[in-house]
Amino acid sequence: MDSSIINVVNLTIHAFLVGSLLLGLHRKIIARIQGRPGPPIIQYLLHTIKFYVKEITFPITAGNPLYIFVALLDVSVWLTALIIAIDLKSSLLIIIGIYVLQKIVEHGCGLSSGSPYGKIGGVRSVFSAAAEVPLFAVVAAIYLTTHSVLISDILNYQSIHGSLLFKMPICAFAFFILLVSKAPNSPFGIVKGKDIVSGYMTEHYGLLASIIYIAEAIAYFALLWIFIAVFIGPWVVSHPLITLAVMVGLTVILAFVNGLTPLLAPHHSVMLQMTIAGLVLCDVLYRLIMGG
Amino acid sequence: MKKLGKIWNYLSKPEVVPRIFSIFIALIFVFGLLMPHYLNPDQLYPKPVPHSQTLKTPLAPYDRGGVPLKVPAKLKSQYPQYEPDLGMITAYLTPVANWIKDKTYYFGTTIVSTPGGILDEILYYTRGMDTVLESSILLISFIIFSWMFFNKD
Amino acid sequence: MDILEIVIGAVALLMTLRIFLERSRARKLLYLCCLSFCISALIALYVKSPMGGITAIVYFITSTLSSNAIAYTIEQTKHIE
Amino acid sequence: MENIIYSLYHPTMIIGFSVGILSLLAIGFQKDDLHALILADVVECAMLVIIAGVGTDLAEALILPGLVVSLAELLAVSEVLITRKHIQSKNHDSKKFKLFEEFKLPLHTGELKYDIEMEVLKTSPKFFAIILIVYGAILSGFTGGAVIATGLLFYALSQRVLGLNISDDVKTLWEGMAGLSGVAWAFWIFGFLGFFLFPKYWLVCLLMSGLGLVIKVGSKLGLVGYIGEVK
Amino acid sequence: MDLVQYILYLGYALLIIGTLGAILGPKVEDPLIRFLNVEVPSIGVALIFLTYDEDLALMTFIAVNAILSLILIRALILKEKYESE
Amino acid sequence: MISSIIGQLFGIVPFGDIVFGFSEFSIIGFVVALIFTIVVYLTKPEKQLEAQKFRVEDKLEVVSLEELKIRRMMAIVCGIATAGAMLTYDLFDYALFLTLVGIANIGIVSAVKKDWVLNASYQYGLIAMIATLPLFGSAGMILAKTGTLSLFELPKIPTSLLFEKIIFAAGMAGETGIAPFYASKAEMFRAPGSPYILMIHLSSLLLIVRTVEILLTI
Amino acid sequence: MDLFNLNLAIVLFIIGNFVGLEYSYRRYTTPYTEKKIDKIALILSVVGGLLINTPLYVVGCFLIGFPLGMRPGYGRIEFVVGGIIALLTYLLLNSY
Amino acid sequence: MKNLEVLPLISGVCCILGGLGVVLHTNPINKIIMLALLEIGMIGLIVSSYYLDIAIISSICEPICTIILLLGYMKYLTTIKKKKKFGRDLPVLSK
Repeated sequence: MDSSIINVVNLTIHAFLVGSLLLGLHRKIIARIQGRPGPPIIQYLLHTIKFYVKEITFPITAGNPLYIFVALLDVSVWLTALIIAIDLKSSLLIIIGIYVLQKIVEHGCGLSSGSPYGKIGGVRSVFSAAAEVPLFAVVAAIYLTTHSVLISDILNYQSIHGSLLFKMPICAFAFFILLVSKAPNSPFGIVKGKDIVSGYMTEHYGLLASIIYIAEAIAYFALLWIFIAVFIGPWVVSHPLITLAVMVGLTVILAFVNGLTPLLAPHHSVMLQMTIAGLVLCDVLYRLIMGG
Repeated sequence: MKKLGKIWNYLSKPEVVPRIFSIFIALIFVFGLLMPHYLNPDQLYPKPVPHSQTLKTPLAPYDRGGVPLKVPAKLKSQYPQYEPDLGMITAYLTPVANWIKDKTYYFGTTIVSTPGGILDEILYYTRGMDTVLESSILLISFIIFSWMFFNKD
Repeated sequence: MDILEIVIGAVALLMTLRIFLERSRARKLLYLCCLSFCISALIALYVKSPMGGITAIVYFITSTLSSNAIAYTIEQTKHIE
Repeated sequence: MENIIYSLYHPTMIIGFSVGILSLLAIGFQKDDLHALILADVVECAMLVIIAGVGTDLAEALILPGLVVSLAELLAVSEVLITRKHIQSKNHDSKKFKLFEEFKLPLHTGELKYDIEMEVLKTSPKFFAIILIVYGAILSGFTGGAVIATGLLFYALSQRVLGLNISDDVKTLWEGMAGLSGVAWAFWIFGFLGFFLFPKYWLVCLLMSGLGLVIKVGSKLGLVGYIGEVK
Repeated sequence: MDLVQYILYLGYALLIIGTLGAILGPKVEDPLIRFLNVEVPSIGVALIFLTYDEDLALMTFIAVNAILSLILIRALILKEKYESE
Repeated sequence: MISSIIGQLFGIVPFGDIVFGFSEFSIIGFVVALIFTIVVYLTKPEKQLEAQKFRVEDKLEVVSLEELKIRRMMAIVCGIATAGAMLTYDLFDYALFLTLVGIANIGIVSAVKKDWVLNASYQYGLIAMIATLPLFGSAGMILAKTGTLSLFELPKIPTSLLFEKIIFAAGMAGETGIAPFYASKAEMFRAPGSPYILMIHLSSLLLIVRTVEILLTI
Repeated sequence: MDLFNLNLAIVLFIIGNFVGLEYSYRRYTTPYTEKKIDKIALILSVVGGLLINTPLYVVGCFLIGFPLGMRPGYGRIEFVVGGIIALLTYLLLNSY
Repeated sequence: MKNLEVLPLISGVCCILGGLGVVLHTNPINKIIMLALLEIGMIGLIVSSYYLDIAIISSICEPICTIILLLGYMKYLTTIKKKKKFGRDLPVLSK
């Protein structure tokens, strides 16, 4: 894929639309699991548009300009991720860095508003960052197997040796947990649990909210793409239609996982994720010792 | 499962964390006891045999050769290509140091510690960034200390 | 190794043992003083140079100071304990 | 002659590790905050031993930052502990302490037997402080800074314990030196950069950085003792 | 056994004795006593510096050690003081 | 070898033996840290509306001016240190950057005069003190084993550094507070003054990523 | 099929959804229905299912989006029929 | 032990006995005396390596350290005593 500007714009629009639709589908499936008809699958898109035309309000307690900056940062962060991952097929480490920035955005969003709910959401995002970032030990395992962390090299490796999903199931599982925690209504979604209204973005309204929504749609797309590219293989990402189909499938699985599990308590969520990260670390150690 | 949850909750108290952390580190360090440790003979900035320079040179134990301001001392540094004046600082002695050097054999450390000498070479020239950081760490901690002291109430 | 050093060394050794074994605090201090005299003599003898003398003098002065401080504290805290 | 450090590296590591393990385990089974802080000091010792075992000049250059870091962290963390205890204590007496006045003994309340001051504190501090400051100035670098700071702190401590005010001359001198500290910091940075920007004038840079660091470290650490006197 | 190894083994001995003393010694529940025990390993570290000819580090360590003990003692006294209030 | 992890290396700035490098990865980290530092400098802290015990009305908690000044300064130091840590290609220098960040983090929260915040800050400081042992210790051991500290030279030396790497990672885990050692740090985040606290989070997360990169490289 | 065309199809699909939503809200007032099939939606869905495998797939996407986007409780059976037809057509076209 | 002189020998004995003494004694003043013994040993060892400047510095720092410890001990003792006195008073009041 050549990286002309038109292509990048195209990709961005694609990511936004597909991400929104998948999130809508996710919501619909969870509703069906719970026995409700559920909103139409364009509901997420409608939300975004609705917020986009509403006026912005600033809480009197907010700390500006951080309050605005985080929302803008969110979207720029995931756009960068999209370009680096899909267009340039660059390093996975940079992707981790970007994921980390997303956590900071959540935190800043929550704390800068001065609202108690937002604050709790922000603090919980710190908890979850402590747990989710170690899951990236996956990258170490991948590096030990493929001797590179560039996505293009990983794709090449897979086209020769076959998909990584079967070679490193534990790592794939850990990355899948990462996807689960990023999807809405997830058992690890302590950041946006319903007990704290809508978590870190409680106080963000109007245009800012819509920007965050856009960013989340792109984020969902990008993470799914990375999972598919890294673990399933190059033949899936070679054609956008197949990618789309696999993404729909993954969304269905994620929706079932999220619809059927309860929300964990904050510390339990952290420690459960840490346990999985510990498993991955054991896997990494095993590979290190076996590999020399 | 309930027990596991209790353990997880216990781990999340701030008072417990340093203790858990130190036990964790201790457990890792146990492997260090079992491992063979060896020193690579190919080191940067090597030292002569300990106590071998005593009473032989006034700069003991920091005599690394070189003539002050003329011939640089021979050092093995990481990137000699980035350091045009490597060894000159080691060979430099201040007038005070020169004066002491002529008098006695026993004040090597003092002589070397006045500007010039191997440690100044490393601390200011080849690894100067370390010293910037260490002094800023000291500065920061001092600021914290004095602020908290003044604003106790 | 000349006879002077051996004699002073024997005294120093004796003092060290007595410091370690003595129960009374005041006597301990006494022996400590004695030991530091011995050590400063040994320093002067060991380093055969005027610098050794200077070091011995400095050491002598400072050890006296610390003994003084310890003596003061012993006297002050005697009745509290 | 075969260098002895190669054969001694393994035992040194073993000792360093065992000291580390023992002290870490002790922290692990320790419930009290202050005890943990004191034991953390032993942990720093283990760190120094492990670095020192390398036995090259580079290792020595790494020990100095290690020492500074342990000192700095202890300084900050102990003050955090003290402030926390102060907040926890029930009656906040609004009277502000000067630093080291907590060492002042209650000589007239009858808890101590005699109401006389320690004799040594009257005679020695000035002498010690002068020697240490002059010697530290000769040494320069971080070592000199630490030596100067020891002298200054001891002087401040003795004055405070005796309940004396530090004389105006010293204070004025000190104020000037504290002001100089910032300049010294700038000197040090310029000296450091000068090595790479103007390699021709390395001698000037060397003197600049050495003297800058000694003034900076000495005044900063020594300033601890004079806090409250100098604005 | 020459002087180097002699000093080194003394340093080892002091480190081990001091560490054990700081952890298990008699009456270490008192913070002052524990703190005094901690001085022993630091002297051991000084001896190890002496062995490896790291003299500037040794000098710095001796100077810094005095400051360290000042800081720790201060923390100890003030903690006791605020707790008694 | 090295370019398969950090991407392309654009250039280096040598300060003697310590070399600062600009790769794809480090430039992104550096720029992000700087941008955040600027934003933090510009932002005024938020006010918090807190419910009170046994009272009806809420209390507006405001960060006072002098507290704001010291905390802002600490946050800026923290940001600059993080930015520097992204660039450095020397192991010991990196460890020192980590400690600087750690101590600046203590400074950011220690200005808050609340018991539980100070408690968390104290525990974190204790962890930071303990963590200097594995950090500097592993740096020293790597120096002993390979004879170099430069991250450009280390990958060329075919020695197994597994144990040292594990110790280094453990030290980093303590200094930056990842799970399961996150609790004392997370408690600090409840203090008011969001922009400064944000800096703590940013620095620790960026440093984690950088550490992963370093550990994969050497 | 490149990304741009796919994007076009998705945009039309979304517009179809939107039109369907608008249409169903204007047409029906009750929130939920059982065993009642909207004829227009059914026809559009079947046409869309057929068209989606032809070069006019863009229009197909639009049409098949119509029943899917209808308000909650409507248009399920229509969409399923359209989808099955689309799948069958696809299999038929690709079977030889 | 062939080529050891008297000074390092005595210093070594001082170090070992001082270290053991610091650990084994329970009274702080005894401990401080033993610490002085230990530091004497250290200074002796430094001198026997012929680093006289360090010996001078450490012999200057030794009384400083000792005085700090002593002052701290006295203050600590008085604080503890005061606390104990109050502690003894309280039950009397509550009767």
